[in-house]
Amino acid sequence: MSTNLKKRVTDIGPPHYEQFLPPIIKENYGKWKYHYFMRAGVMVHVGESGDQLYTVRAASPRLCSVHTIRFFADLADEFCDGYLRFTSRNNVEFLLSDESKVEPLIERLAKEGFPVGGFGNSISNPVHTQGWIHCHSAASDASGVVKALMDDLFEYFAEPKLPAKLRLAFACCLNMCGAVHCSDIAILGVHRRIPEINNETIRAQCEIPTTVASCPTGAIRPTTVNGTKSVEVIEEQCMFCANCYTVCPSMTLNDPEMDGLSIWVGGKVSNARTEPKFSKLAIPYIPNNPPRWPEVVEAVRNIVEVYAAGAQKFERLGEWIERIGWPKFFELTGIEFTKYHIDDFSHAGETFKRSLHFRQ
Amino acid sequence: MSTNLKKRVTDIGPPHYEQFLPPIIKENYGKWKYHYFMRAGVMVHVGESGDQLYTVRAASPRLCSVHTIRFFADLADEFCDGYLRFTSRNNVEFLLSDESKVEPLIERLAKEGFPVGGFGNSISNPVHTQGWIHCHSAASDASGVVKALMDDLFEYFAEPKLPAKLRLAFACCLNMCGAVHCSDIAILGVHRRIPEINNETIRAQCEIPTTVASCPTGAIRPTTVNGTKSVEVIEEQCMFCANCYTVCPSMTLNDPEMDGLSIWVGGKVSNARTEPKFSKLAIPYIPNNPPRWPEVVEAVRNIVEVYAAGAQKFERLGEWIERIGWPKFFELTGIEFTKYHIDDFSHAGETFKRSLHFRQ
Amino acid sequence: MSEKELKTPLVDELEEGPWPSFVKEIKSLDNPKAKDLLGVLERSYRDKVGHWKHGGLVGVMGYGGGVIGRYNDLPDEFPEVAAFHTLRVNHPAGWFYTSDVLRKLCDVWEEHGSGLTNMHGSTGDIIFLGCSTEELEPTFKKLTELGFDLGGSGSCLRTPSCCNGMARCEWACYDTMALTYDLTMEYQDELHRPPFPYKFKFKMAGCANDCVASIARADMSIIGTWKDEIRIDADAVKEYAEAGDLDILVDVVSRCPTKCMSWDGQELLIDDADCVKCMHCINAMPKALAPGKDRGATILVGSKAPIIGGALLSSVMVPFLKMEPPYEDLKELVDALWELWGEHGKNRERIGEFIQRIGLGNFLDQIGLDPTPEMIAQPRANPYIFYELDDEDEYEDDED
Amino acid sequence: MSEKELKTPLVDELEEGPWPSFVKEIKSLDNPKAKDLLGVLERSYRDKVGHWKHGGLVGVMGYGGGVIGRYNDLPDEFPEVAAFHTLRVNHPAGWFYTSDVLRKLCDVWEEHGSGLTNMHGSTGDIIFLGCSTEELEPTFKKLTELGFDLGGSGSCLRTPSCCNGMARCEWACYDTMALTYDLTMEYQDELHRPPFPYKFKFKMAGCANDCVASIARADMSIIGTWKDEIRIDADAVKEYAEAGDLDILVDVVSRCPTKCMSWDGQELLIDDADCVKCMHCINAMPKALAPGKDRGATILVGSKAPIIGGALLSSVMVPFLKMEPPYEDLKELVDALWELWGEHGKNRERIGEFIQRIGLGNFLDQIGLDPTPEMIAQPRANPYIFYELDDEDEYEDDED
Ligand code: SRM
Ligand code: SRM
Ligand code: SRM
Ligand code: SRM
Ligand code: SF4
Ligand code: SF4
Ligand code: SF4
Ligand code: SF4
Ligand code: SF4
Ligand code: SF4
Ligand code: SF4
Ligand code: SF4
Repeated sequence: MSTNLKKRVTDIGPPHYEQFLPPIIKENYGKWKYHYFMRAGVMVHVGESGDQLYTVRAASPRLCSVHTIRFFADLADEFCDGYLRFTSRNNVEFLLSDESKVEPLIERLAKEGFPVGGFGNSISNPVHTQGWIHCHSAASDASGVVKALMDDLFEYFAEPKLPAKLRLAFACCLNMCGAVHCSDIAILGVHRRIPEINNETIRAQCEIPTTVASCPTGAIRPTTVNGTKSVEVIEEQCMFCANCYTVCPSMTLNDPEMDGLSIWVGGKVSNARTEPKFSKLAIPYIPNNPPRWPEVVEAVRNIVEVYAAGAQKFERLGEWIERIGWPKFFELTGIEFTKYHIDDFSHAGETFKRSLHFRQ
Repeated sequence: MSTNLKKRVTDIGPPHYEQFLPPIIKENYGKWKYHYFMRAGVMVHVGESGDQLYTVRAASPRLCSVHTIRFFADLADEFCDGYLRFTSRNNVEFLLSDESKVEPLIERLAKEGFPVGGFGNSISNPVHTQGWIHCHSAASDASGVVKALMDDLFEYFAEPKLPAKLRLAFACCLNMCGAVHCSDIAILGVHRRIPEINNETIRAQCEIPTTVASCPTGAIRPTTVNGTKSVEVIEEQCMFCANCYTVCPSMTLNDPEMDGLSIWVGGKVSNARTEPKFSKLAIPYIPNNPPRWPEVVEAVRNIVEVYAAGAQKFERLGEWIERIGWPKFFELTGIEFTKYHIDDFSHAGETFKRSLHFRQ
Repeated sequence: MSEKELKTPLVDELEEGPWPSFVKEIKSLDNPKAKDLLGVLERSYRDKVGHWKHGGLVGVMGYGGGVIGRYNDLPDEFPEVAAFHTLRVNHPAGWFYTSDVLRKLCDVWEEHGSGLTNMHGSTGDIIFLGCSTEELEPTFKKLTELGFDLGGSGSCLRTPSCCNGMARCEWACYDTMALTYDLTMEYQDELHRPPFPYKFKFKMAGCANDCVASIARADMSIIGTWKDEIRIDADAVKEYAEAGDLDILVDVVSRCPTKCMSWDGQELLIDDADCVKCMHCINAMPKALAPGKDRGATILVGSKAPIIGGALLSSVMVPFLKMEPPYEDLKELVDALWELWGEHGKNRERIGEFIQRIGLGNFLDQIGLDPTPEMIAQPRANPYIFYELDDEDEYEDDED
Repeated sequence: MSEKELKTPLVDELEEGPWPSFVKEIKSLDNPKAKDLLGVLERSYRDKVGHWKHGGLVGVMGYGGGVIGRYNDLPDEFPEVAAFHTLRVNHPAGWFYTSDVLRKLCDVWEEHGSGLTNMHGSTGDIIFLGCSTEELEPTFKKLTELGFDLGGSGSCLRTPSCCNGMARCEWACYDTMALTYDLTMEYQDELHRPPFPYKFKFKMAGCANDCVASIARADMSIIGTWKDEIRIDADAVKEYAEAGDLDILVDVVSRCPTKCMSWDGQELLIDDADCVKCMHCINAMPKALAPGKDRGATILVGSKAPIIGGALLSSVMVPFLKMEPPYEDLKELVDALWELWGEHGKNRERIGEFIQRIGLGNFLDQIGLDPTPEMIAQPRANPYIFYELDDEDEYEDDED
C-alpha cells in the first residue's frame, strides 16, 4: 500500500443519524402514541407528550438532480427548520411541527411539480431500478415506464381511494433489483432470445467453467469455434435469465425486437392479515414501446381498476385474488391464460391444483 | 404360444357388479335421498322411494381366512338375503332391508369377535399393508402393529366420539402402499442403515446401471470388488429409502436393531372444508417392539387424546393443527422437535417458516 | 416342522383383545401352509426382521401381471412357505358380493392355496395370499371358470377401484361403478400385459369426499362434482336448526372454505358461483342439502407414493367432464396420456413425475388440451419462462 | 455533440404529465455529462436497446466495493458518458437529513460528477450517478471529509437499511436506526472488502408491517415483535366504533388470521396466546391498540431475488431476541453464519440457497442453534430422513 493510502480516511461509515433528527423527533423518540391522516399526503404522529408531528410526503422522481435536492433543502429550511427525509420508496418527507405551515408547503411543492400523496390506501412511489439510464443488463427502461405509469395512475397517488395499499415495482431484468418479486403489481423486463456469443472476446473476458456453471438449467456447453475455446447454448434449455451474461460479458441478450416487459401480481411483504407472498405471472410479454409504453400502462390500469372495484376494505391485491380464485382473476381482467402461466421451474409441481377447490 | 394357451380363458375381467347388488340397491340405484346414523355401526340410507337400507358395518382383520369369509356369507344369508360388501378400508358391511334384523345381526357378529362401528366421527379400520406376513421390503410388521393399536384404540371404533373422522394408516416401508402419506395418523416402517451389498450375487441379480440410477440422491457408485463389478454406497448421501433394493435384491436394508417405525400426522384426502394434505412427521423413530409395540401404541393414543380434547367439531387432525399451529402441537403432545422434522429433500425450502405468523 | 418348533408365544399374544385377530385367522386354518406362515411370523417377531426374499418372475401364462412372487429365506425350516406367492384377483366394482360367489371363491382358494386372503388389498384386489408356483395356473383356471380374472401388478394398468357411488350413496355425481367396470373391461390388455414405463392406477370417487382416496393414490383420479346450485330443502334446514345438534353458523357456515354461505337463523343462502364444491355443508346436513343436478367429474392426474421423487397428489387436468357411457372423451384423454408417457416416460417414472419433468404446459400442448387456470393453484412466481417464439418450433423433451 | 444531434423527441415526451419527470431532472443540469446521458437515452428509446456495457473493475483505493463501473457502447458519439460509473454512498440510517448536509453533498457531486443522483438506490444508498474513472478518488475524499463513506457492492456486506422505526413510528418494537448504525459501523471491513461467497444484506424493520421489505430482500431480516398482550385502550375502541368508518367486526375481527379477537359491540377482546402479531388490528385502529411491552425482534435469514435458484423469502432463525446494545447475541449469530457460509458456500451462492442446499437442520447443528418448530411452516412430509445414528459422526457437507 502506498503511503498516500495511509493518510486516506476510510471505513468511517455513514454519519450518525441523530444529528439529522429534528428536535420534536428527538424528544418523542420511541414515545409516539398514534397517528392519523390529516388529508391526502399529510400524516400526523401524536406523541405520548401530546406533541404533534406533521409529515408532508411528496413524490420524487428518484432520479434527482442536485438542483431538485437543493430545492427540497430550501423548502425544508423555510417550512421545517431544515429537516427532511426520504422514504423506503423514494418519496421525500418534510417534518413539520407547525400545522399552519402544512398547506403553504403543499402549494409550493405543487407549483414546482412535486405533488403530495402516497399515504394510506394509495399507490405510492414505485420502487424501480436503472434501466437504460445505467444498467448493461436492462431489457427495458425503468424511469420511463414508471413515469408513464404514474402519469396515468396519478389519481391513485393523490387520493388514498383504493381498498388497501397497492405497491408497484419495476425491475429491468430478472436480477430483480428492488423487491419486485413481492409487489402487488410488478413490471419486469424480460429477454426472450438466447445469448449471442461473441467468440472473439470470450476467451479474454470470461472464464469458461464459471460461465458453464452459471446457467441454472445447464444450457451452456463448452465448445471450440475456429480453434478457440468458447461456449454454446442449447436453445431448448435456455429461459433467458441472463445469469451467464452477468458472469460473462461476451454473452449478450439485449435485443430490440425480443426484449420487453412482463406483469406480475399479488405479492406482498407485510405480515398484516396474511403472510408475505410472491407476485405471480399475469402477463408474460408486452413489447417495448417507448416513450410511453401504452400497452403496459393500459394493462396495469386495467388490473388496478378491476381490483379496486372488486376488493373489500383492507384486501391487498393478492388477498383479493386468493379470495376470488385465480380463474376469476383471469376472467375479470380478461387476461389470457397461457402455458407460460404454468410454472415449469424446479418446484413447479407445488403450484399445480391438487384439490377440487375451484369454482365450476 | 402353445395351442394349450389358446384354449385358456383370459382377459375376461371381473364379474359385473350388478349381479351382486341386492334388490333394494338396484331399485334405488342413483336415487338415494339422504342418510342418517341409527346407532354406532349402523347407518340408514333413505331412498327417494322412501325405501330404507340398513348397513351394518363390522371390523374385519383384512387378513381373512376362508372360514371367516364363509362365516360372513352365512350371516349375509341369514340376515340380508345373501348380500354383503367390503369397504375401501376393509370393513365388511351387511346390507339389510329389514330393520328388525339389525340388532340380532350385531349380536351374532359380536359373539364371533367382529365388533361393529367405524361410522361417522370414529377411527375406522386402518389401511395397512403386508409387513412380515409377506413383503421382502418390510421394516416392521403391519398386521401386528395394527392389531395392537386397534385393541387399544378400540373405543374410538366402537363409538363415534371424536370431533371428526380419524383415518389411521400403516405402511411397512417407504414405498407406502396404501394412502399413508395423506392420513390423519400414519405409521411408517423405516430402515436406518445403508444397504448391505452382497458382492457375490449382485452380478447375477442386478443391472448395475439401473441400480445406480435408482437412487434418488445419487448415493450409489459403480465399483469393482475383488475383480467383480459391484456398487458402493456413499454413506452420507443415503437416506435409507430402499429404492435400490427394489431394483436390486443384493442390496438389503433390513436390520433387527436399526429398523423401526415413524409417525406422521395431519394428512387428509377429502376436499371437505380444506384441501387434501400430506401427513407430516411427528415422531421420527420408535424401535420395533413386537408383539405389541407398546411405544407406538402409546404415542398414537397420546396424539388421539390431545386432538380429541382440543379440536372443534368437524376439525380433522390436520385442520386442528393448522389452527393451533405446529409449535403448539409439539407443546401439547410433548413430542420432541428435532432436526429430522425439518425437511431437507428437494422442496425443503418450501416448508420453512417465511413469515412472522407464529405465536410468541 | 415338529410340534415343538411350532410354538409361537409372541404371535399368540395377538389373539387377545377386542379387535379381530389376524393370528386367529391364520390359526383357524389347520393346513401346513398356514402353520409355517405362523412359524415364520414368530421368527420375525423374535428376530425383528422379515424373512421374505425378493420375488422372482412367476405368473400365469400370457399375463405379465397379477401375481407377486415371494420366497422365504428359511426354506429348510418352513418348506410349506418356501414359495408363497400372491394372486391379485380383480374384485367386482364397489366390492359387492353375494354369499354364493364368496363361498365359491373360498372353495377355489382352499383347494389350491393357503386359504388366507386379504379382503382386500390396498389397490382393491382380492388377495389370495400364499400360492405355490405349481398351483398358480390351476388356481387361475378355476377363477376364470368362476368368472373372475387377475388384477394388475408390475408396469401394468392396475386394478381400477371406486367408492360404492350410486349404489349406496346419495352424493354420487356420476356412476363410479359403471365407469370402473367399463374401463376395466376396455383396458384388459393393459391390465394384464405391462405396456407402460411404470404402473398406472385409476380410481373413481363419486364426489369430493373421495371415499376411495383417489386424489392421493391414483395416476388418474376421477372425482364427481357438479356445476349448478346446491339443492336446499328449507324445511330440512329448519329441522337441523331445531334439533340443535348442529350449530349451523359455527359448524356449517363458518367452515365453508369460500364463506359463500349465510344463515340468519331462518334462511340458509348459498352463493353458488363462489362455492368450490367441497361437500362440507352437504356432509353436515345430508337431509337438507344435496349436490346440484348438472353433474359430472373432475379429472385429475398424477398422484403416487414417495418413490422416487416424493409423493404427489393428483392435479386437475380437466375441470369438468360429463360422465356418460361410452365415455369417449375420457378414453381419448387416457389414450393421449398413455401414448405420450409411454413414448417419453423414463423407466419407473410415474405419469405425475413425467409431467413435472417435461412441464405441465408442454404436456398439455402435446396431448392437445388448452391450459386453464383451474389446473393450477397459482401462476408461476419465478420468471424463468421458456418463451417459444417460433410457432413452427415443435416442443422437444429431453429423453435422457 | 452538435446541437442538431442533441434533439431528443422521444425522451422529451416524458417531460409532460403530473408525475415528477426524471427527464426534467436530467435537462435541468446544463452540463455535458447530463446532455450525453439524454442523448444515449434517446438512442435507447429509438433502438429499443440499452447502450451500456459490462462494468470493469473500477473503485477507490483499498475498497472492493462501493463503485459500479459502467461504460457506454457509443463512446465516440457520447464521449462524456463513455465512462459513467456510480458511487454508492452509505446513507444515514432512516434517510433523515438536514438541508445543510444535503447541500454539501450536492456541492461535492456537482463538482466531481454529473450532478445526477438516485435518492435513493433500492438497497438504500445515495447513488451518485455518473462519475468518470479519474473523479472517483477525489469524490471519495470529499465525501469522507463530509463524514460520508461508500456503501457496499460485489460480494460484500451491503449497506444496511431500516424503516424509520422509533424516530417516527409508534409501532417500532426495537430501535431499528440504532441497530442499523451499530451493525454498519461494526462491520465496516466486511462492507468495503468482499469477504463472502456473494453479497449479504441486512434490513431492519420495527414491526411485522415491514416497511423496508426486509423479509423479501435481506439475507438477514430483523423484524420487531412482542411477546405479551396487545395493549387495548377501550375508550379509543369505542371512538372508532362510533365514528363508523370502520366496521370492527368485518374489518378487524374477521380479518384476524387466527380469529383470536372478539367484539360484541361493546368490548374488544383478544386472546393474545393465539395472536400471531400480524399487526392488522393495530394498523386498523392505531389509536386504540398498540403492541405489547415485552418487545424484541424475530431474526429471519435468507431472502433474495430469483438468481440463481429462484427467489426466496427469509425464514425464521431466532423466533424472539431482545434487541439491546451492544447486541451481543445477534452479532454472535451473524459471526457464526458468516463463518459457516464463508467456508462452505459456493461462489455466488446466497446464504438462503446455501441453507437449502446443506439442509436447515444441518445448518442449525453447525451454528449451534437448537431447532424449534417456529422455524418451519410444517414438518417434513417426505420420508427421506437422513438419520444420524452415531453421535460421534460429524456432519460433512459436499463441497463441489
Ligand atoms: C399388496 C399391496 C399392499 C397390501 O397389503 O395391500 C402392495 C404390495 C406391494 N407393493 Fe404396493 N401394494 C399395494 C398397493 C399400493 C398402493 C395403494 C393403491 O394402489 O391404492 C400404493 C400407493 C399408491 C401408488 O401407486 O403410488 C403402492 C405403492 C407402491 C410402491 C411405490 C410406488 C411409487 O411410485 O411411489 C412400490 C414400489 C415399486 O413400485 O417399486 C410398491 C411395491 C409393492 C411390492 C410389489 C413390493 C416391491 O417392491 O416389489 C409389494 C408386494 C408385497 C407382497 O409381498 O405382496 N407399492 N402400493 C397392495 C396391492 C394390493 C392390491 O392389488 O389390491
Ligand atoms: C363405505 C365407504 C365407501 C366405500 O365404497 O367403501 C364410505 C362411505 C361413506 N362415506 Fe366416506 N366412505 C369410505 C371411505 C372414505 C375415505 C377413504 C379412506 O378413508 O381411505 C375418505 C377420505 C378420508 C380422508 O379424508 O382422509 C372418506 C371421507 C368421507 C367424508 C369426508 C370427511 C371429512 O370431513 O373430511 C365424508 C363426509 C362425512 O363424513 O360427513 C364421508 C361420508 C361417507 C358416507 C356418509 C357417504 C354416504 O352418504 O353413504 C358413507 C358413510 C361414512 C362413514 O363411514 O361414516 N366420507 N370416506 C368407505 C368406508 C371406509 C370404512 O370402512 O371406514
Ligand atoms: C443500483 C441498484 C438498482 C437501483 O436502481 O436501485 C442495483 C443495481 C444493480 N444490481 Fe441489484 N441493485 C440494487 C439493489 C438490489 C436489490 C434490492 C435491495 O438490495 O434491497 C436486489 C434484490 C435483493 C437481493 O439482494 O436479492 C438486487 C438484486 C440483484 C441481483 C440478483 C441477486 C440474487 O441473488 O438474485 C443481481 C445479480 C448479481 O448479483 O449478479 C444484481 C446486480 C446488479 C448490478 C450490479 C448489475 C450486475 O449484474 O452486475 C446492477 C448495477 C446497475 C448499475 O448500472 O448501476 N442485483 N439488487 C440497487 C442498489 C442501489 C443501492 O445500493 O442502494
Ligand atoms: C415511510 C415508510 C417507512 C420508511 O422508513 O420510509 C412507511 C411508513 C408507514 N408505514 Fe409502511 N412505510 C413505508 C414502506 C412500507 C413498505 C415497504 C414497501 O412498500 O416497499 C411496506 C410493505 C408493503 C407490502 O406489504 O408489500 C409497508 C407496509 C405497511 C403496512 C401494511 C399494509 C398492509 O395492509 O399490508 C402498514 C399498516 C397500514 O398501512 O395500516 C404501514 C404503515 C405505515 C405507517 C402508518 C406507520 C406509522 O405509524 O408511521 C407509516 C405511514 C404509512 C403510509 O404510507 O400510509 N406500512 N410500508 C415507508 C414509506 C414508503 C412510501 O414512500 O410510500
Ligand atoms: S434489475 Fe437488472 S437491469 Fe435493472 S438495474 Fe438491476 S441488474 Fe440492472
Ligand atoms: S440466459 Fe440463463 S438459461 Fe440461457 S444460457 Fe444464459 S444462464 Fe443459461
Ligand atoms: S409398504 Fe413396503 S414393505 Fe409394505 S407391502 Fe408395500 S412394498 Fe412391501
Ligand atoms: S437406500 Fe435409497 S438413498 Fe440409500 S443407496 Fe439405496 S436408493 Fe440410495
Ligand atoms: S366419494 Fe362421495 S359419492 Fe362416493 S361414497 Fe363417498 S361420499 Fe358417496
Ligand atoms: S360445498 Fe363447500 S364451498 Fe360449497 S357452499 Fe358448501 S361448504 Fe361452501
Ligand atoms: S415497519 Fe413497523 S415500526 Fe417500522 S415504520 Fe413500518 S409500521 Fe413503523
Ligand atoms: S395482531 Fe393480528 S393476529 Fe394478533 S390479534 Fe391483531 S389481527 Fe389478530
